[in-house]
Amino acid sequence: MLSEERRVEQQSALTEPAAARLAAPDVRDEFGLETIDMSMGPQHPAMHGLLRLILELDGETVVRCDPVMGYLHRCQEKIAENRMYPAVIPLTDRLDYFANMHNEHGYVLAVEDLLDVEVPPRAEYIRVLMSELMRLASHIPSIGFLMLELGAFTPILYAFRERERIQTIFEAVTGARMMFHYIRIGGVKADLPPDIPQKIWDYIEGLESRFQNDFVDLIQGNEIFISRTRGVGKMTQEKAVEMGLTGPPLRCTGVDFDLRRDYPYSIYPELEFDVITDTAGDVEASYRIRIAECLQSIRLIKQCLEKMPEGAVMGDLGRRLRPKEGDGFGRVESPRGEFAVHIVSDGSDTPYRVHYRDPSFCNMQLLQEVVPGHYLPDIMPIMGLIDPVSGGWDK
Amino acid sequence: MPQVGQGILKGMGVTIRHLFQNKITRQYPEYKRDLPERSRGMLTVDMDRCIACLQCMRICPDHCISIEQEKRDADGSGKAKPYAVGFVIDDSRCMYCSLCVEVCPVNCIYHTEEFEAQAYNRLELARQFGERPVDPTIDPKPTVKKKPKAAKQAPKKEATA
Amino acid sequence: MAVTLPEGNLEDRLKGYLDGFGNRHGLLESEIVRGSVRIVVAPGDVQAVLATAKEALGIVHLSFITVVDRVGSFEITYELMDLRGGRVTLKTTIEGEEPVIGTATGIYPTANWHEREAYDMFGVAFAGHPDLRRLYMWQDHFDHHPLLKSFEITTRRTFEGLR
Amino acid sequence: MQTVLNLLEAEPIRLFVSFGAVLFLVLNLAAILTMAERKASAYIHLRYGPNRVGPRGLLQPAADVVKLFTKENVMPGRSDMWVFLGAPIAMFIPAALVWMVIPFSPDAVVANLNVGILFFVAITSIGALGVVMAGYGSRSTFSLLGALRGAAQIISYEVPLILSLLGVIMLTGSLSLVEVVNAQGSTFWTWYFLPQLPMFLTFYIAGLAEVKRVPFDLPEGESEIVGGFMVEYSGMTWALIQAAEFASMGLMSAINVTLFLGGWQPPLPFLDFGPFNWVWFGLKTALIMFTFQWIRWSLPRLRMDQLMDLGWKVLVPMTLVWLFVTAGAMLVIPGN
Repeated sequence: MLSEERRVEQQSALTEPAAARLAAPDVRDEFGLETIDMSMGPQHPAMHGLLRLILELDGETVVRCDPVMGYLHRCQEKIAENRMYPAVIPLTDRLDYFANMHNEHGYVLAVEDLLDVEVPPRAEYIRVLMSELMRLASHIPSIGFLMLELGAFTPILYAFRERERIQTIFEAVTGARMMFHYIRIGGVKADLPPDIPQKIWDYIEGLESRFQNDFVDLIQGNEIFISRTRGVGKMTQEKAVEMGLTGPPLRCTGVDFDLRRDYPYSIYPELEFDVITDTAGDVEASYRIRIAECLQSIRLIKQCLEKMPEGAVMGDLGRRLRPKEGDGFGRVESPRGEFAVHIVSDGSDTPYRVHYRDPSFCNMQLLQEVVPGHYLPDIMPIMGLIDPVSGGWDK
Repeated sequence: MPQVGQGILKGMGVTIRHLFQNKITRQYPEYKRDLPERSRGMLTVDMDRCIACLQCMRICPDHCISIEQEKRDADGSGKAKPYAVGFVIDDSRCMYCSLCVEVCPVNCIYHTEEFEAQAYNRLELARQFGERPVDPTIDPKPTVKKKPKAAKQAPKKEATA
Repeated sequence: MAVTLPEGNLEDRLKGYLDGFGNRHGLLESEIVRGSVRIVVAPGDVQAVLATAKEALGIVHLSFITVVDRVGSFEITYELMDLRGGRVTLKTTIEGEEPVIGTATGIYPTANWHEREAYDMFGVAFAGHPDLRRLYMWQDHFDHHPLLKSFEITTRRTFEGLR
Repeated sequence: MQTVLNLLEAEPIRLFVSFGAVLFLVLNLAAILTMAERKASAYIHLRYGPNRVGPRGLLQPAADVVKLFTKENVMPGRSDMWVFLGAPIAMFIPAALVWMVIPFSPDAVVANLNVGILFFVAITSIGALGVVMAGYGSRSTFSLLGALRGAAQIISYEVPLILSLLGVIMLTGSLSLVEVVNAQGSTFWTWYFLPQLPMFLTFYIAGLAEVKRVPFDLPEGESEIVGGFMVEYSGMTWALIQAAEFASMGLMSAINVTLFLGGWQPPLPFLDFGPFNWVWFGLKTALIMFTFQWIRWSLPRLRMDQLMDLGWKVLVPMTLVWLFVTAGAMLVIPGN
C-alpha cells in the first residue's frame, strides 16, 4: 500500500504527459471552431459490453479515443486466490463468456503444468472437440455482431440460430448452456452421451451449406458491406505485432501465428488444419478470416469425431489438490487470440496468484492507436475487427 | 459497372427466401423443451441421507450452502453422529456449477429439472431443507487458508469489488 | 514492412536465447525448463534485458506481465514469446512496499495497459510510463490496490437493507 | 341522401371532410406500417413477431398506442422546451400535408393542384427543419450529430430527387399529379418507369434517403449515435416522430407510384375496375412500401462520405444525362 504523499507524487511525476494533455486549453482552428467531446458508452446499445470511449470529434472525424474500462470488473484474480483449485474453473467460465471452453482449458492446462498429471487421450479429444465447437459458437455470432454494427440487423439472428443449436449440443454434454464447468483438472467431467457424436456430425454436415446460404451470400459480395469495411482499421504488420495483438486481428495483417500450431497443446499436433492469414489488415480481412476459420473448425471437429479413441476421460488425481510450489503456464488459442493463464502456487490447496491474459484486453489497445483519423461510424466496425468481450477485458 | 448491385441483390434474395421459411421460434411458456439428462437445474437435498459431512459447504465457490450441525443419535445406534438440523441453499447466490453434487459422498444433494426461480425478495430464494431454519445472511465459515508466509500487519480493508 | 519470425530448431533457438542473454547481461539465475527460457535479473537490468530480447534476439511478442505480492517484496514476471514456439520468462524481484521499476512501453508498446493494470492492482509504479492512470478502479476516492495480500476480501452477504 | 351528398360537394365542407379523412388514413397508416414492419422483419428473421394481442397479434398497434399515450414525456434538463416540443409537429405536418395532393383515383383527390409536383417538393423540404429542431432542442451530442447528418442528407438528396422528376414533367408537360397519371395510360408498358428507368431508380433511391430508411438511415444510426435526433424523445412526442416517419415513407411510395407506376391505372385495360381503381393504387403503394421494408432488413448502412458520394457523383450526373436523353428523344420521336 502506498502512502498518500507517495501516491500523489507518483501520479504527478509519472503521468506528466497525460496530465499536460488533459490540462491543455481547448484547441481552436483558424475558424475558431472547437472539437466536440463525446462519451460513448458504457450504456451505448451497440457497444460490445460495458466499455466507455471518451472521444474527441472534429465534425465526424475522431481526433482522440480513450477507452475507459472497469465497469464489469469482478476482480476474478483476487477471488481465485481464495478458492480451491477445482473451484476456480466455474469462475473462469465467467471471463470471456463467448469462449468459456477455452477459458476452462487454459486454466486447466496451467494447473496440469504444475501437477504433471497424465490426461487420458479420449479426454484430450473431447476437450478439442468442445473447444472447436465453442470456436464456431463464438465466430459465427461475431460475424453477426459486425453486421449489426454496420446497421444490418438480420445476420445476427441467423448467427444466433446457429449458436443456439451448438448450445443445445453443449447442454446435452455438459448440463449447462453457457457456463459449462466441463473441462476438469485431469480430464473432463463426463464422457460424451452415446448419441451425441452422431448429433454433432449431423449438425456439422448441415452447417456447411447453411454457412454458404445464410452468411456468405448475404454478406460477402454486398457493395455496402465492402465499402464500409475495406480499408477501415487498416494496420501494418509491425503495428500489429507491437501492439501485442493475437488471433484474427493479428492474422488479418499477414503474420502467420496460431497457438494451436506454434505452441502446440492437447492433441492439435495430431490433427490437420490450416492457419488462415490475410494481407489486407482491415475489417474485411478479419471477416474473411473468421469465415475461413469456421470452416477449419468444421474440419477439426470431423477429424476429432473420426479419430476419437475409447477409454477413460479422467486422469488419476488425489482427493485434495496440492500442487508443488512454482509457476504454471497454460495458453490456448481462444477465438479472440491468445488466452494465457499464469498460476503461482505456494504449495497449498489454493493458488497464491492467478493471472489471466485475456485476448480482448490486449487487442483492445488497438483502439487508441487505430481509431483516430477514422470517421465516427467506423469505430463500430473496428470494434467488430477486435471483437472484444466485456467479461474478458474486465476480468 | 454491371457488377454493381449484384451483391446487394444476392443478399436480398437470401432475405426474401427466409421470409417464406418455417419459423424457428419456440413459444416458451406454452412450449417447454425436454431437458437433457445432465441438465443442471436447482439443487435439492435428500435430508434422510445427509450425513452432515460439510463437504458441499466447503467446496461451494459462492458459499451458498449453510449447514447447521449438531451431534445427535439419529439412527438409534447409540452413538452420537453429526446431524444436519438446518440446511439452506441460497439460490440467489448459486451458480449451478455442480461441485457440491460431485463432492457429496452419499449423493444426497442433486440437481432437479426445475430452473424457473423467481421471487420478489432475494431472501425468499433461500430454500430451507432442515428441521430448523438457518439464517442465510450469515456467512458460512469460509475455507481456512494456510498461508506459509502470511503476515498481516496492514489494517483491514473493506472489499468493494 | 513485413515482420520476420525466427526459424529453425526450437532447442537451438532456446540455447541461443540463453547465451544471448548470458553474454550481454549479468543474470541472477538462468535455465531452460519445459521448453522455455527462465531468467532472473536484478530490477535495474529489466529494461536492458527486454531491449536485448526485442532488438538483438528478435523476440517480438510480450504476452503478459504478472506481478506477485510476496508480502514485503514484489515479483514481476515478463512472459515473452517469439511466436514460433520459443518462450522466455523474465523474472525480477523488487524489495519494499512502494516498488518502482522502469517501464517496458518504450520497447514493447503493448506493455502500456499491462503496466497500468499492474499499477492499479498492486501500486507498482513504472517510471517513464506515458500514461500511468488506473485501469479498472476509480481514478479518485479509492486509495487501495486490491490484489495486494494486505487487502482482505470479506465474503459478506449483500442482504443489508432487505431484512 | 342526395342533399347530404350535395352538401359534401360544396367546396369548403368537401375540403374539410376530405382532409379529415386523409389525416385519419395517415395516422392509421403509421399504425399499420409499424405492424407490417414488425411482422415483415420477424418473418425474415424466422420469428413470429407480435402475436399475443388479438388474433395473430393484429391488435398490437392499438396496444402500442395505449402504451405510448400513457407514458411520461421525459424532457432533458436545460433543453430548449419550445423547439424540443415543436419538432415532432414540424415533422408530422409536412408529411401529412402532401397527402392532400395525392390522387387516389380520378375523383378522389383532396386538392387537385395544377402545381402538385411543386407542392410536394416544397413541402417535403420542410421536414428537414423538424429534424434540425429535434436535434438542437434535445441538447445532446448524439442528437446534434444526428440532426447535422439529417439536414445534410435531406438537402443533398433533394437535388437528385427534383432532377429525376423533370423527365416526367417534360414528358407530361404538366405539373399536376392527376395529369401525370392520366398521361401514363392503362397498360403497364406505357407507364413512365420503363422509358424513365434511370430516373425511376434515382427517385427510388433518393426517396429512400429522404425518408431516412436503411441504407440511408444515418440520422438515426443506432449503432453509433443511438437514434440520432430522436434519442431524447419518449412517449407521445416519440410516437409523433414515428408517425411522421411512417407517413413520409408511405407518402414516398405513393409519389413513386403516381409518377412512375401509373397511379390508379390498372396494369392491363381489361382489369379496369372503374370507380374502384384506387385498389390498384393501394396495391402498388403497398408493394413499394414492402420493398422499402425488405431493403431495410437486408442491407447495412452507408457512411456519411459514401452517402454524399453516391448522391453527388452518381445520382446527379445520371439524372442529368438522362434528362438530355429524354429531351433528345422527344425531339426525334414525333407525336409525344
